[in-house]
Amino acid sequence: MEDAQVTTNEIQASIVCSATHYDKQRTPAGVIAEYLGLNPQPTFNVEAVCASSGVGLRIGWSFISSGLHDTVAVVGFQKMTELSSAEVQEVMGRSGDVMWESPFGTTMPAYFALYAKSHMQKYGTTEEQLAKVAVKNHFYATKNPKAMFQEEITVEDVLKSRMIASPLKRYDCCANSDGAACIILASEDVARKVTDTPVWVAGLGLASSPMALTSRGPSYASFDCSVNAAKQAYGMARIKPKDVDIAEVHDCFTITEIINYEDLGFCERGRGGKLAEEGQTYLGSKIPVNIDGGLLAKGHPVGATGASQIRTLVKQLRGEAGETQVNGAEIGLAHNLGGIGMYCAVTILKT
Amino acid sequence: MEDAQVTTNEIQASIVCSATHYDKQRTPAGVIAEYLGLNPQPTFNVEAVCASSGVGLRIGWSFISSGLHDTVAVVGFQKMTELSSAEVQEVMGRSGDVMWESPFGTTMPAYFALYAKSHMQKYGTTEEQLAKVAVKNHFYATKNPKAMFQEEITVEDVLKSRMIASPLKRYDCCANSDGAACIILASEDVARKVTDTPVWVAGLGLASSPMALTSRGPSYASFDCSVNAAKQAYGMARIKPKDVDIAEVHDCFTITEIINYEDLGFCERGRGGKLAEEGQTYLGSKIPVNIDGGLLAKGHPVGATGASQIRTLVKQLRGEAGETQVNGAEIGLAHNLGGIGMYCAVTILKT
Amino acid sequence: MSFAKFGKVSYVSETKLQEFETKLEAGKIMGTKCKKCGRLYFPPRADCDCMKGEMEWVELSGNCKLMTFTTLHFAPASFRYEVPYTLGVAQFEEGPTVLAPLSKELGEDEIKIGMSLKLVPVELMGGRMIYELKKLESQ
Amino acid sequence: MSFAKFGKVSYVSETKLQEFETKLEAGKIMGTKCKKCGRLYFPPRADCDCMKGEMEWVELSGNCKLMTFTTLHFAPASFRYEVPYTLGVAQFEEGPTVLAPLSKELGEDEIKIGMSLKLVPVELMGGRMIYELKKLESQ
Ligand SMILES: [Zn+2]
Ligand SMILES: [Zn+2]
Repeated sequence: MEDAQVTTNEIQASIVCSATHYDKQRTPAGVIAEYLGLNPQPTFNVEAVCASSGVGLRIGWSFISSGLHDTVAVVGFQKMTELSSAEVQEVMGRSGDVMWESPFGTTMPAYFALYAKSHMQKYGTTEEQLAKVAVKNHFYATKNPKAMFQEEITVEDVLKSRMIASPLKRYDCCANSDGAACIILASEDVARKVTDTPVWVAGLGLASSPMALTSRGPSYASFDCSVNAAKQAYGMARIKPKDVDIAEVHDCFTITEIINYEDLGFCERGRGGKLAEEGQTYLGSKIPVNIDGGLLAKGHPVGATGASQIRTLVKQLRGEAGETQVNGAEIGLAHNLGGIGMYCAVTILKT
Repeated sequence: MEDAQVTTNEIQASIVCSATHYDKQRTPAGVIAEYLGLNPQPTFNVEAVCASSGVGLRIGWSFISSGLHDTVAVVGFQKMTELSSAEVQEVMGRSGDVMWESPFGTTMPAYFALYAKSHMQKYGTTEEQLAKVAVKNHFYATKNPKAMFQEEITVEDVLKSRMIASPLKRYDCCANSDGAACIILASEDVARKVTDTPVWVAGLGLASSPMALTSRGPSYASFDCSVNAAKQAYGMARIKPKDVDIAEVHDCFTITEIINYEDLGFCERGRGGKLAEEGQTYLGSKIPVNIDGGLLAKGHPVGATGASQIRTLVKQLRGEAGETQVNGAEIGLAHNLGGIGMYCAVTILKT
Repeated sequence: MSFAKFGKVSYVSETKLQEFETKLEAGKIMGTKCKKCGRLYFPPRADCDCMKGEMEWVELSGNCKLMTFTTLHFAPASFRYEVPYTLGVAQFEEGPTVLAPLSKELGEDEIKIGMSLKLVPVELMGGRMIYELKKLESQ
Repeated sequence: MSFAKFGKVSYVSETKLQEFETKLEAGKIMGTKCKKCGRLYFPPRADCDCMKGEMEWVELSGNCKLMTFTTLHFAPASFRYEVPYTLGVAQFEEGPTVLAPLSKELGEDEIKIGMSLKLVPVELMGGRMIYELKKLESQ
């Protein structure tokens, strides 16, 4: 909020976003709004697992567009260490449909591994191509002082790391972490008043897919909710995938980033592995993706991730990204996938 | 939805409201939207404890007003029986600030009992006056086939019931229950197309109070968030408290209904007990309140309660309330308080 | 009614589909079918998407094809002594799909996307009931 | 840093206010004060609402007046063997307020809103530390 040059009494509402089953504090908006001095203004909690703050941004935008409020804070956070590790294990075991899937011992990596196997079978995507995504994101994490991992890794490091859920290995998976990020949204009038470098929300998309994997087939090589959310956001912003200067995509696993390339239209269907292999998502190439380290290497504080993506884009669109600055970046896209792929929020920002 | 004459593919977004810490299923929007056939449309979870669906309605309204959607379903539900009773006990023990309050064994009834003692001291409110609220709401529950309790009770029954947290006894407290309720919101155009008896959202208010009781003094005889939310809703609807024909107020405890009378302006400050004593909130008197049984006797399925209040008002404003119909009801008010009084949503509906 | 035995662990306290478990114990894999629109559901559902139909129980052949799979080397707390184990998604010849464990008799290198499998009821120690995907030959 | 001893039960795994517990063991009730705007906090906070100040620890007298109270006859699982017990909110002479248990030495009929009390550290069996509101005379 210091960065945004607004004081707490100018914030007309706050939206607190987290994956609530990890919070020891029930209904965290209560304590967070109090601690931040955001009473008596409206506050409440929003949850869409990993896409919580992406959804929060949509709600905040509609509060402003509908005229209810002029300034809204979207506060994303996660504090995974509140629960004991036995409790976390138990919660993690209920990440899918608890009636028909969790009773067989599903895990988050397993769900995405099912997509990985399917994508590899269908398009010939390789474990080396997956590894390349982790290598890129760890490389950029070394340039982001806020990232959790600060060491470069090699394709070999990835391939040799411990198997988690075949074909996904340790370095194919992001690490849950503690963290928080806040977005201040304002109406055009207020935004122009408080800053000389406003960044505008140009497109919004939100879509869902069935939670049960069995309701999603016939193939597991794409996330329908990503495709639908992207379509909405591109339409609203009146741009095409090729107009995007920098993207933050939800790389909870390496396979997810590769599928995202395709779902977002950064490459043809089935060419995501190739795009990674060719290094086309590095700074200076076709489309820079997750050059802040992504979830894989920056860390994944579940409820904060969507807001953190927006922070990276805002820095880029303001030309404040230092060493990783995309020259002349004018359009940024954030892709925030929730849970095992049942929610997706896509946000397009413009200078 | 049958009542609303819309099909699932006409619902452009769903908002799933519950107090998530009672759900075994993490992120219930995923499975609920799937079961209701509401994919691939946007869906997510909203939580403000007991005020969850009141907040959901505000979000739905702003989605429509901002032009994002034309039709939104607000689905409130709670299934308290998913957790074992040991788990429920544990969750209940964390209803306040977990750092400074829960470690001393606070409970929901205790928080409201602290308000009751304060109100009694300050205004001379009596246990008999509290009891009258329970008597009224149980009376009306016998006229609502969907209510959990179906027997009339007397003031003596209330006074003789087991002490829970002094001065609140068993019948001063609502019962948590399983339940669900759904509100279909639509833009003016769509609403006129699908029904001849639309009910309009005329006023919305949402406000918060600090979660820590220690940040709320100096007296505990009023809920600031209720006062603020009511002020917003009355202002937006351009009406005064005396214009309200029927009200649904959050009677999680008898004392809460009495304080609500004052916070909503149905009587002067400190006269809430008297209003109950004089029976001024029965059908046919000054202002009929909770004549569907209220939380006290209809039951309190936490996340569904706000939506259930709206259902009662819609029936009334359409003249479909049968035996409990308020003659010529044109303006209805729903007051939905969250948690230990840190969130309040007030909604004003008009014919 | 609730599932008393279904799943290695069960999280759901109440269900309208208790009969599924009874039939599973009797060796049958049951889905439900809408009497109005004819849609067949597996996992079974008590209500149809069309919101119009009553449902009836229908036995499935269990014959299916593997759509995707993964072998887990890390597991939730209650499954920690079972790693590695393999989960897969398979499509029944009748149309619906199932997420289920693959029988341990299948070696990881034998498993191929597209292979034919059969979903069969399995009783675990302690009387709990699950289903598993097995090799066709092993029937 | 975390509270290892504070509260009959503690739920919070990490805190910037660990010193509160240490001082409580040494018999002191500490609040925090903003060095910039001077606002005094109890319960103590690590950051001031003004978002400008560094905080310092300040000892409170413990003298306070009872604002409201209730006696619980039903309790969360971890407190079930302690019922009935009384909780109250009291205001310190220095301004802030506290929610705390009332000492069991106070009979329920002695308790009156407005009465003077003193908040004092109490060591429980097993070494856990809490504070309690006691009669002034009993000091
Ligand atoms: Zn049907
Ligand atoms: Zn200060």
